[in-house]
Amino acid sequence: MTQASSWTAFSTVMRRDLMVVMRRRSDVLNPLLFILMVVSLFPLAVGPGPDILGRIATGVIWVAALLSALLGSERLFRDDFLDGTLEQLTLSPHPLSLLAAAKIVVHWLLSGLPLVILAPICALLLKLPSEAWLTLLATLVAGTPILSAITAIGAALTVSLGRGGALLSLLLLPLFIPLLIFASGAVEAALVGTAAWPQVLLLTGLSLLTLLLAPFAVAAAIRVSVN
Amino acid sequence: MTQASSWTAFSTVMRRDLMVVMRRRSDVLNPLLFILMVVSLFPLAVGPGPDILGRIATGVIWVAALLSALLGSERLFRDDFLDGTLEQLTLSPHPLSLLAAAKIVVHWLLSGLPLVILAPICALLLKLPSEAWLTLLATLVAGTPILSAITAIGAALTVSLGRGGALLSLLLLPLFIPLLIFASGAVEAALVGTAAWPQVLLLTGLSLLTLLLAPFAVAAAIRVSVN
Amino acid sequence: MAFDSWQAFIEMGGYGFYVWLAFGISFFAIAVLVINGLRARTKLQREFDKEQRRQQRLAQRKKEVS
Amino acid sequence: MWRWLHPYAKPEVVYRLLGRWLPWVAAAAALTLGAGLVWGLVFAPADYQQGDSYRIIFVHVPTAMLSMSLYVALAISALVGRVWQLKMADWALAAIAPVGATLTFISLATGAIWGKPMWGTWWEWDARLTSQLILLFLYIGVLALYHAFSDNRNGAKAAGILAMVGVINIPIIRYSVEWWNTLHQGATLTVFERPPMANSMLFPLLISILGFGLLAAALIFHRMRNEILRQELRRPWVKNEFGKELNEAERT
Amino acid sequence: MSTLLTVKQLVSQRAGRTLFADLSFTLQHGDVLHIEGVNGAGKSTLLRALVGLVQLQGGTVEYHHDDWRTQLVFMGHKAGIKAELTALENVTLQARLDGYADVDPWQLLATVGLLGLEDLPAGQLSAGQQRRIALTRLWYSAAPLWVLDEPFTALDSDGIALLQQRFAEHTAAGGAIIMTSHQSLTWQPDQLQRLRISGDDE
Amino acid sequence: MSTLLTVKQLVSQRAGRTLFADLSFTLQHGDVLHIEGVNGAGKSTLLRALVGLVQLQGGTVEYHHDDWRTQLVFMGHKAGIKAELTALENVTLQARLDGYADVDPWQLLATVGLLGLEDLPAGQLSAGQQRRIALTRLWYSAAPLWVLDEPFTALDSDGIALLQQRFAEHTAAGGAIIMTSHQSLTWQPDQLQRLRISGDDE
Ligand code: HEM
Ligand SMILES: Nc1ncnc2c1ncn2[C@@H]1O[C@H](COP(=O)(O)OP(=O)(O)OP(=O)(O)O)[C@@H](O)[C@H]1O
Ligand SMILES: Nc1ncnc2c1ncn2[C@@H]1O[C@H](COP(=O)(O)OP(=O)(O)OP(=O)(O)O)[C@@H](O)[C@H]1O
Ligand SMILES: [Mg+2]
Ligand SMILES: [Mg+2]
Repeated sequence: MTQASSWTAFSTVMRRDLMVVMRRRSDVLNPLLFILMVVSLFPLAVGPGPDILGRIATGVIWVAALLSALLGSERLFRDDFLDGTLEQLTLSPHPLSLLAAAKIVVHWLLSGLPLVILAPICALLLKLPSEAWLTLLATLVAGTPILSAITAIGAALTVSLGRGGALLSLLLLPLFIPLLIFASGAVEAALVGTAAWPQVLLLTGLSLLTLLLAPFAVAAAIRVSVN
Repeated sequence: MTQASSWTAFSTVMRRDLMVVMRRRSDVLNPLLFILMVVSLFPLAVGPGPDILGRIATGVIWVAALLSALLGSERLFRDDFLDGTLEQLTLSPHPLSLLAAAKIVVHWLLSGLPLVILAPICALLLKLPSEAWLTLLATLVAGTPILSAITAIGAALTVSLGRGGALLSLLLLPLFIPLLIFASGAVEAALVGTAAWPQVLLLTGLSLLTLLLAPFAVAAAIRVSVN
Repeated sequence: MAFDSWQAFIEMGGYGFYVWLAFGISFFAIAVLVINGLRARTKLQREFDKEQRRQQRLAQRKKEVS
Repeated sequence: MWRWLHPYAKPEVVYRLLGRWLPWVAAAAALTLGAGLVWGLVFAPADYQQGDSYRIIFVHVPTAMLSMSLYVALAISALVGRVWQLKMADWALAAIAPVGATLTFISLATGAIWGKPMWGTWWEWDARLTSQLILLFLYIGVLALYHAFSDNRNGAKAAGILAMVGVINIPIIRYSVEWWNTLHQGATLTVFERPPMANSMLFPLLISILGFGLLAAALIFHRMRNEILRQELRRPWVKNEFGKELNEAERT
Repeated sequence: MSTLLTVKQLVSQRAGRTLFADLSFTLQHGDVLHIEGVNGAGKSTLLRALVGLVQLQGGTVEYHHDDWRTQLVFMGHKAGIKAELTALENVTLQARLDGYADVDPWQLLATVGLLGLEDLPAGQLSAGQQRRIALTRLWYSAAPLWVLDEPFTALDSDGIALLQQRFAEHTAAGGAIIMTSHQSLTWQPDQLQRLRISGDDE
Repeated sequence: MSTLLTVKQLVSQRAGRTLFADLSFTLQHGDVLHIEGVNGAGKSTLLRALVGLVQLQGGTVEYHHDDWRTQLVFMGHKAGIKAELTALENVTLQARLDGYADVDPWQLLATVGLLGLEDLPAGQLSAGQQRRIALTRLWYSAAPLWVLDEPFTALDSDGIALLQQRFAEHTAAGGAIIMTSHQSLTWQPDQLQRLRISGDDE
């Protein structure tokens, strides 16, 4: 198998997963609409004062990110495990970590990307002051891949019955918290006018690191689950 | 089949589902952690001013309730569908709506009850003024069963599709909104000192009504999905 | 006739942008709906053709087999 | 009742009947809608308070009114479909949903645009606006669910259940939103109460309402025909229907 | 013997193809109805339609008993057991759902040869062992009609023999069986009917 | 003929029971190894261990080829196809994942008798038809070693004959097969080995 065909395998895994979720072209809209709905829940819940909305906007958008990451996670490997696709992936001649990376990308495309795309609209709906928009977007771009990577590890660990795996994934969830702190800190900084780039940079670094390591962790977790 | 054995069937479905979930411990703890994360995110995002926090507290807690209901929804029927248990339920001599009711109860135990238990902690974290605590608890007790009932309808409708959570949330969130508004309204009323009981009563009424009707809708939806 | 001139009609007493935007969006949305319906029909036609061809393939294969 | 409906529930009969009505309804729609809108845009006098901006009313109100009634129609056809197992109700469901969703969208968009000059904001979490937004979401949910099934019969059943659940919720949504909004803030931004409208404005409005109604009917008929074809695509009678066109298309 | 089930003029069209049309039969107590046909002929569809899981395009299925669901055991391609639960738990819960609260799960597990494995999660058992868990139902159920879709799947030859022996007991006691199987029966029932669905001709 | 695979002294213990111990064999090109044993004997465990899906308690599995994953087709109890995708999509994507980008999926579907059903979601096909989708892999793959767990499951007799014919072609071309099956083969391979795992004696 040449390098090129490994790339084919990567894109094939991606295509297959996307096709399952999006049988029809209109299915592309589902994740987008979902984000819009989650975001519009908050104004309905807390009442429409613009001062309040603007201040909680970052929190709301990040909760939406968290939720959409978690909602997609269970399906990430469970169906593959049950129908036997997962063991076929393990046996593929291509490196499993590469295929795991494809899974992470799919997860991000379905949960992170819609949020990045809709961030401006969400910011508008939530009346986030415009000086913070760019920073918000930057934190989302940098941060959502981390969400996808960590959820993928957790999902791979819990996919079979292994109780150890289930508990391990519980340990992973709290890893989101520093992410949330950095991200909201950055937007806060932009709002009060101080420099937000240190946090954004930090997030980007974290993101790269996670994306580099996560595929191997996911691959290892899959092998354990298939056993 | 006598009445008594229908009751046995109800409790058996409940026991089985709970046992399955308990084997995968993370399924139990994930929703709890999620709620805590959502709730602790907002103080981080808006900064520690008690005035704002207190005002958004109800909204945040209720949104957390909605979202945790969504998080547990996929699991509700998907595995049963894939392993053939769902069709066996359909063929059971007991009324399917009764078994559907058991499913609703399980969902509530796993997503509504944790919230009710955690409500005081959440209220504390979000600095909700103490005069509203009781009302908050009352709305949660009355309202979360509605969440579970409606979620079950949506989950049963989408179980055969394998499309993931976005579609499901799309169907469910609009139906949740009145609940959200009534509940946060009640707490608001308690906060400003007016009587909250009319809303709480209304919620209770709605809850009873939903619990009465939802099992039939769920049963109809299951029959469509199994076809 | 509520307007003196073509110009006044376009301007709508200063509200031209809003009025025409509203009518424009409405028209556009309905046009999308109509076109979508018409295209659905052509798509059905294509699907029908495809089905016919599928039947032909099947018939041919059955001939080959027997 | 059932017996009487029965012959009309035959797909080809319904298909041909709709085909016969469609041109007339479409023509009537074009006529009334054109008349109503031209009257409203060109001939009706300007409002003494709102100036010419009020002319949006000729789109906004008809679509807003229709959006609700179409949802109810949707739910009724869902109910009929479930209780009497009529295929026709399923087709109606599939045809009404997109039309209703579009009209809802139009009423939202025109309302938002109207709100900018009148209230100074595109969007406000006002009772009516919010409940209209939720209505749009409900429509989208029904549509998404219907299309998610590869078997249209199951799709119609599933979407029907959702539509029925939704229609029970509509009054609740309406009520909750109304009540929530008045609690949080004064009634500063309510959609203005029905003023004693001059006939010169009322008539074109009524004609537009009729026009939009006819338009919706025409669109629904057309879509129902498509729906019937989609589900009967492999039946012999469709072969007659389509085969002819196919041959013509091949000749040209 | 009295009639259990009358089926008249069933029609099934799936995705535009006619699987069967005008299919009728009656089932007496003691009958074994073996439904045959190639892959995709429509055997599973027919069985699922008989128990009401699928709606067909035409025809009637008439049970000669008011509460027909209690008269029925259906087992499809999917075993319907929970991978997370142990064999013991699966059997116990399944029996309770079927309305038999007082079965002895140990006895059942012994019968199907799973003794000693009762504490493993079913998902960790072998394919045949998982099927055996589901099959325990045939040992406790008092329902006269069994509708079984490929009951021999994943079973070894001992398992198949065991199952056929149970079939013989069941029919001897007046029960009836409707089944599909691509493997031919090694047992000769007294009242065997064969029904061939020829899904090929469209 | 040269050796494909050497297996030495495999030991498997599961949940405290010894499934097999000291199990050794070698596989030559052209060989068919039929592994037999009752339900739960450990056949699937052995096959999964051979392809590296399961780690055993002892022994070595040695492939006489560096890049052994490319030399291998494994098919387990689960078909490994996606119920949501059509037969055509399943075949195409499966071939690409296996590293065969230029197969003709139509041809493959015709071979296994699924022509005309290529546009239906696989989940709506019959059990045997779903297996057939997965089996297309045996028609395009160039891998010499096939490891097949119950390949005849859910197939009708035509399907079984078709598959055995393909087996014959494969071994004639120097390929080797390790398989389990509770149904006996109707085809007599030239180089047939039988390996009986007696899971019974603990
Ligand atoms: C996004 C913004 C808006 C939405 C979603 C909206 C929605 C609605 C709805 C649902 C109705 C009810 C129709 C019925 O009861 O049958 C309505 C009626 C109406 N709206 Fe709006 N509206 C919006 C903005 C506006 C604005 C800005 C105005 C004018 C200042 C306006 C003027 C009216 C009038 C005059 C009626 C008819 C009143 C009646 O017959 O009850 N709307 N609108
Ligand atoms: N939900 C469905 N929608 C559309 N077509 C379906 C559906 N279920 C089954 N079919 C079609 O009906 C046909 C018969 O399927 P069925 O499962 O009854 O076959 P079978 O005789 O049981 O075959 P097997 O021996 O493989 O189990 C298949 O061709 C299949 O494509
Ligand atoms: N993950 C596991 N954990 C513990 N025990 C297992 C696991 N997987 C299999 N076993 C045990 O190993 C034994 C052999 O299982 P295996 O699936 O290999 O049997 P098999 O010979 O393939 O049987 P069948 O003919 O039913 O397919 C079974 O008794 C099972 O309980
Ligand atoms: Mg079958
Ligand atoms: Mg096995």
